[in-house]
Amino acid sequence: MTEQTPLLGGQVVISKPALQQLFDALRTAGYSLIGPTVREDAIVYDEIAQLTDIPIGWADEQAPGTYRLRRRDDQAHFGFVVGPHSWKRYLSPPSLRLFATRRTGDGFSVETSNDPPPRYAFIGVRACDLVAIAVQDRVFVEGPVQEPHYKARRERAFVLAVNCTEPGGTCFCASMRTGPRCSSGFDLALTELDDAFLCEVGSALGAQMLSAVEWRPAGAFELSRARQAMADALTRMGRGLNTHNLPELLYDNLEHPHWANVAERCLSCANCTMVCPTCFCSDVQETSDLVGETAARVRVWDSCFNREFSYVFGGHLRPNTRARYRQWLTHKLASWTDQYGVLGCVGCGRCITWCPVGIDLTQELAAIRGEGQL
Amino acid sequence: MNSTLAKGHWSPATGHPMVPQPAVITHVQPEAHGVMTYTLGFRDPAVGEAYRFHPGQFNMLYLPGIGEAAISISSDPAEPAALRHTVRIAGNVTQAISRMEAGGVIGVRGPYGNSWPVDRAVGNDLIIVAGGIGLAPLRPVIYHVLRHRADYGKVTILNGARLPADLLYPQEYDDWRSHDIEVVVTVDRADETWKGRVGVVPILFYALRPDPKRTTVFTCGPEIMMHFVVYEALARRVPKDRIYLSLERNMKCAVAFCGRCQYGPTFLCKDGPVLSYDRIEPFFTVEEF
Amino acid sequence: MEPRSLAEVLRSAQLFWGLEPQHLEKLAAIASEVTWTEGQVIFREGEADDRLYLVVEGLVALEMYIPNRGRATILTAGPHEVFGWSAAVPVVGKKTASARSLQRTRAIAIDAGALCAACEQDHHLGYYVYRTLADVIASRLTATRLQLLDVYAVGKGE
Amino acid sequence: MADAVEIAYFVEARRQVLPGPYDVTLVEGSITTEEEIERIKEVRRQSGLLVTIGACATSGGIQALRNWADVGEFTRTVYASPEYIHTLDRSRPVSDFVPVDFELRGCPISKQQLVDLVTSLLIGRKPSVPEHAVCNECKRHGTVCVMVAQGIPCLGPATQAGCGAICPAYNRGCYGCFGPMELPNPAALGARFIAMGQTARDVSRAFRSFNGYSAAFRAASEQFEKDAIPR
Repeated sequence: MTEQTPLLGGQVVISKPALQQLFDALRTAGYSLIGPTVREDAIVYDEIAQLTDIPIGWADEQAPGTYRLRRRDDQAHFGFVVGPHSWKRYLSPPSLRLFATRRTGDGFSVETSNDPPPRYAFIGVRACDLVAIAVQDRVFVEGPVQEPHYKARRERAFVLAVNCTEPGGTCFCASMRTGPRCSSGFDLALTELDDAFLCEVGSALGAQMLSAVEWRPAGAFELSRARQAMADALTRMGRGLNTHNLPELLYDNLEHPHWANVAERCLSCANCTMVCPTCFCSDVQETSDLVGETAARVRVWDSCFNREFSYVFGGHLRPNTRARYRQWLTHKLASWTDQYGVLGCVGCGRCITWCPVGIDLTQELAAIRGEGQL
Repeated sequence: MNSTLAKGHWSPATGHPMVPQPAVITHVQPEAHGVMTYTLGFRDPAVGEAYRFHPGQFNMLYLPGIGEAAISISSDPAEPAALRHTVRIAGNVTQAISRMEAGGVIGVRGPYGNSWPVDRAVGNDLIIVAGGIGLAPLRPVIYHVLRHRADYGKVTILNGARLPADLLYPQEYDDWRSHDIEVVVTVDRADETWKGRVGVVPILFYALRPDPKRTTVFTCGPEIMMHFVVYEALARRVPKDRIYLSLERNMKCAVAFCGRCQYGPTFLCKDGPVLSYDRIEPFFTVEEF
Repeated sequence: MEPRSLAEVLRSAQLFWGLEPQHLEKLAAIASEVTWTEGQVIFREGEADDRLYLVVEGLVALEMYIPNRGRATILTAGPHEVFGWSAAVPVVGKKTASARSLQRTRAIAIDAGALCAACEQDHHLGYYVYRTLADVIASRLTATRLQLLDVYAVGKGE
Repeated sequence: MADAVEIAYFVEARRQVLPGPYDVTLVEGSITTEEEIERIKEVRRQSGLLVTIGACATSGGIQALRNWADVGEFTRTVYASPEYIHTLDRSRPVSDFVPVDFELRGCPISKQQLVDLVTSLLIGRKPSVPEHAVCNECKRHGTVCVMVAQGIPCLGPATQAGCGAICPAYNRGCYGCFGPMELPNPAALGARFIAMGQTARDVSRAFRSFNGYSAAFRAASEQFEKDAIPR
């Protein structure tokens, strides 16, 4: 163990096996570790215990509508990008009971949960996803009303970020200016080098956790190698998205014929919205026992691609895929900026990879812009 | 964005953003076929004490086992203790509410949304245009005007309904008229006993010669009706930022988390339901938006 | 009410307020004032079309009689509104609806034949009058469409 | 549930039969004979609410496969005395003959949906039966998409949710047991299957299973069948 605590903003080097010491320290501090692991032919986020649970020596190959795992010829610990899951699964779960009611003699009583919220340590958060979390922060905690469940999870979370040195085939964070380098929003951020990690300290909590880990100050050599790796990554993005005047472009093209073109291919299946790390829309459903003695309200993930989402008295506002895809893309890339001051897209590429028919928003947008295929 | 709108009145009086407070129905007033007004009193006196609302705001009404619905407040903002909602049977929740009687308990959370900018309209002539149940969220404005009549110039209420029996609050029109308010009423379909006007609400504008420099229009009703109210107002040169509409979309959360009530850049539960026409013009006639 | 010339009354009616004085005088010359008590039949469907009316005060119902169903009010015309316009658009040549006063009503009646002749003679006046009538007819059409939509009908439910 | 609901007619579970009319009737099975047409009309007359449950009742079922074949040939092949077999040439859903108030899809139906339906009817709320794609359920569960990650053809993106998305959780593509979702696009999904290496005939057969006779799947299966014939 080292004597001193690394400085906030400082860079240190830790050996690859020493990452286990950080995992142990986090577990000792009461965190559940959530990180990448191989399951169902993909790299998902799940509860992990050991360093060996993460996909060491695995890579993912991504293209519109396809995702394949392959073995790497090295033992890279984070030699892959983002998979079908995002951290919203843990911060804003797919299904959450908001409260329950019980019938009483004079009406009903309301019961809210007193369980302490989970304390998560997120392992391997990429730059795009750090921005995505910041985007959801604007939705759930930085608005006039705070969402208590999200807020509690978020405040208690520890974030171990990882800089992307090998962007994937559907990545376009560089054009969204959200990556590949992690700039803020983490406690610790790793850059994977051949034989060690360069670790940047992003918070006092991060520094404190490092005190249980063997580290040494970073030398000029490691810093320059990490810089070079990031610079290389920038040039290897799978695709790009032209963000110039996006809101105006979309607001001016609400009747563009290309929306009908997308609608011929789009399945309206909601996959893009479910894998998107910023999409936050939800439904609230009522459940009860057979006679209504007890009831509960449950919030579940929902999507603007589902008809019920646009229900108004007497009908549905967006009866077809043309209207739904337009709503989704216009929200992501135009009205989001009016609502939250930032774009709703972070360039993670999930919606491209996980669309069963491989619809690529960067290409659809280029078509709207009149630029044809990028 | 236009900043002249009344800001959303956040921090709902009922506390937790998603959890309702039980309230007791103290009175049920049948209004028209399938429409009733419920007077509610919070069971927790502290909640009742703290509860305030502005004209045009709404509450989420909850029935355990059934669900929740957004319902406008239709009573006098100066008397928050007599909280009234005029409910039209349109779905699950309103159907279940219609089966309730005095003494029944309903969950309430709110108030949510922004309000009709009655302060910005001080010194103006007011044209209040309502269709059907749309008069309910405008009635708090009328009560406000009755209490502050000297603050406003000429006040005209144009009110329409499908049938004479569907007209809301007819017993109050004489009181409104006694405060120097012109109340013009029309119906779409009349029987032989009806001696009043027949025709849709926007045609009531034909007789109006508003002074564009000092006129504010508030309208609430079926969306297609509001389209033509806007066109009539614009034809009379009422400025776009002085034509206010109350829009309706489905709401599940009322606190801008569920995403359902988006109308372009706005969340109707937070930035609305009252929006000035200049803010929504680009989207107003886009189909399936 | 203080007595006003027909031209003044015509001018104060929204319909002709932009008209030049000499044209207003021409209209006044072929116009006359009429009043009806409550419930009076003004004209019946199928009658020859000879006058159109501008309501000054009161309310007039335009009705159609549907065999087996009885009388139905299609629309009402109040102050500043025109009815009986079909007289100036002499395709049908007969009134297409019946008109009945719902209250004591005062109106200005304009002789349709004379109006057509005046417009023939003075195309400037003719353009103004027919543009105004086109406005009236267009508004009626829009209002009728909205009425057809039955905008207050309750939908299918939640 | 037993206290709140009186079962009046369910010969498999209870021998006693109570006379109609009934508040709610749940109907299983498709309509395949003349007698059944008359019977379902009588059931409709006796029932306040008529709910069809299962793929057979809602879309004609797997036996609707015969709708694309010669029934006479089947009966001659299968039965020793085909002259005693009286059957319609097509198997059709109940809604082709009488108005249906509500449908519970699936082969089999979801127990949870059935309980929710009965609860909703008792309490007076709208049953919370989703009409969106199975993909919503996979994603909520965290199931990795078998189509994207493994190249397995899956009808999930065109199929109505409600089953719990069981098959993809076991590395199988969805078979479409719950029938078409509210706004299916089987043409685009089938085109993707072909791009993944399937033949048009495979795609036609994929849509032609438990709900093959539902309008959307039927049109798709017939179109891909046509595409399979070399021109």
